[in-house]
Amino acid sequence: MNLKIKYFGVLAEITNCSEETIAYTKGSVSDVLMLLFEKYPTLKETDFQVAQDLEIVSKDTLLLESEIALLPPFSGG
Amino acid sequence: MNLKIKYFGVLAEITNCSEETIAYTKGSVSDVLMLLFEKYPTLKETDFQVAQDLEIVSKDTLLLESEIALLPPFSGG
Amino acid sequence: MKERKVKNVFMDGAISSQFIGESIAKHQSKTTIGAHNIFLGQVRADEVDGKQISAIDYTAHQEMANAKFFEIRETTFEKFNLTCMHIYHSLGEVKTGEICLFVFVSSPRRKEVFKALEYIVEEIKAKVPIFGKELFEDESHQWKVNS
Amino acid sequence: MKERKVKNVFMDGAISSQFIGESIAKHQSKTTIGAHNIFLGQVRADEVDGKQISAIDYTAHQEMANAKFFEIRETTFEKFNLTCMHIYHSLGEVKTGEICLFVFVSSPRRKEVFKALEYIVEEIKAKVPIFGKELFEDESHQWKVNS
Repeated sequence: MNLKIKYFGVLAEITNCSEETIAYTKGSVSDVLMLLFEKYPTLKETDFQVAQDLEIVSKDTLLLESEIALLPPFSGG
Repeated sequence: MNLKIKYFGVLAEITNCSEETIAYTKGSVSDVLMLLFEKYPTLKETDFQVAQDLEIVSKDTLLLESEIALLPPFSGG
Repeated sequence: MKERKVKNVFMDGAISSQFIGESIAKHQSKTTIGAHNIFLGQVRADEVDGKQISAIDYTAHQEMANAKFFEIRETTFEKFNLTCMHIYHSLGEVKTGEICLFVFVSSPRRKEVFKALEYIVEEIKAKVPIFGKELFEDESHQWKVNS
Repeated sequence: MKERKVKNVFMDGAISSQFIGESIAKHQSKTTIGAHNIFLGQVRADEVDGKQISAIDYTAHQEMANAKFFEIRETTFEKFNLTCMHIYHSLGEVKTGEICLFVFVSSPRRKEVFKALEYIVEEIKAKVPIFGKELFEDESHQWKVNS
């Protein structure tokens, strides 16, 4: 199965990418993060949250959707 | 000595006058009010404050200035 | 930014939306400002005993009112970290739907503007000798009482 | 007055003072309104390590952001007695001194607008995925962090 990952703000800068698709087997948010930390070591030291289906989810949430978003701290307004 | 009295809002309506001058001998705000209550009995049942030198004063304040203002409840804004 | 003299806060008739827009525009050169907060009082078409208010005719003890506005201004600058503050109030007739009070505060940070604006508006309602005569469509009237 | 569908809150670039003035004008036909309260976020020319910010470039997870704005809108209407509410946020580059956030609430009575406006602004800062890239005059940048 394929998972689409969207990066925002400073995360898109770190990964040099705003959106990518990776192959993954079923699992939780933290399983995917392990893959991403290998690919982008700097991510590990960066503060961010993960959103699935337009809602912030915890690291042990099971991935249900085919898309997640990695969001750095909000700075609107 | 002469005292100038200014009436505002509903008070100007009750007295049918926005400003008048009365003769008075030294005394406090309440001394003047007694004169005014005789002249305008409706004033007695009306809620108002007295200002002297642009400040609200209590009824037992001595009259120092040659002018006072009778102010109904404020309703700005 | 702070002005130490009594200013005339009163404007003849309603305060236009264009005037408000232009006041905002004037602040765009002040680049230490991060937050503006604006309060606008608008005349409501309240119904009283089946009759509708069509306008409010404002009068004031102008000299005392301007002195009170000045006191409120000074106290607000002491209490809150503001970059600037503007207050305008109508005199004379203001129709329903039109604006009779415009309070505008600006600060580097948002927390200050919220506290300052509410403080100013409550002080104006409580301390400034302004009197509103509510005019009905049949030319009768009643005197406004703040709640 | 309440709209039950997700709207697009974003505007390209700065929010003009003229647009704000026109929004105010549109409310003058709503004669149950007695009080408006407006918050404006303006881009500050902060200095960081001797360099001055010249603009903020805003991006957002737009779909999620609009959904969050909608949630905030619905919750605010439940909590406070408002006649109407409008929220606009910039996307893209907004120069220092220009306006990037415009929140506008109206109610018959003033107490409600003060509480509602502060609530909305704090909710936006905390819950809406918008990201500000602070651009310096030498073309370097840093990522904005809300305080």
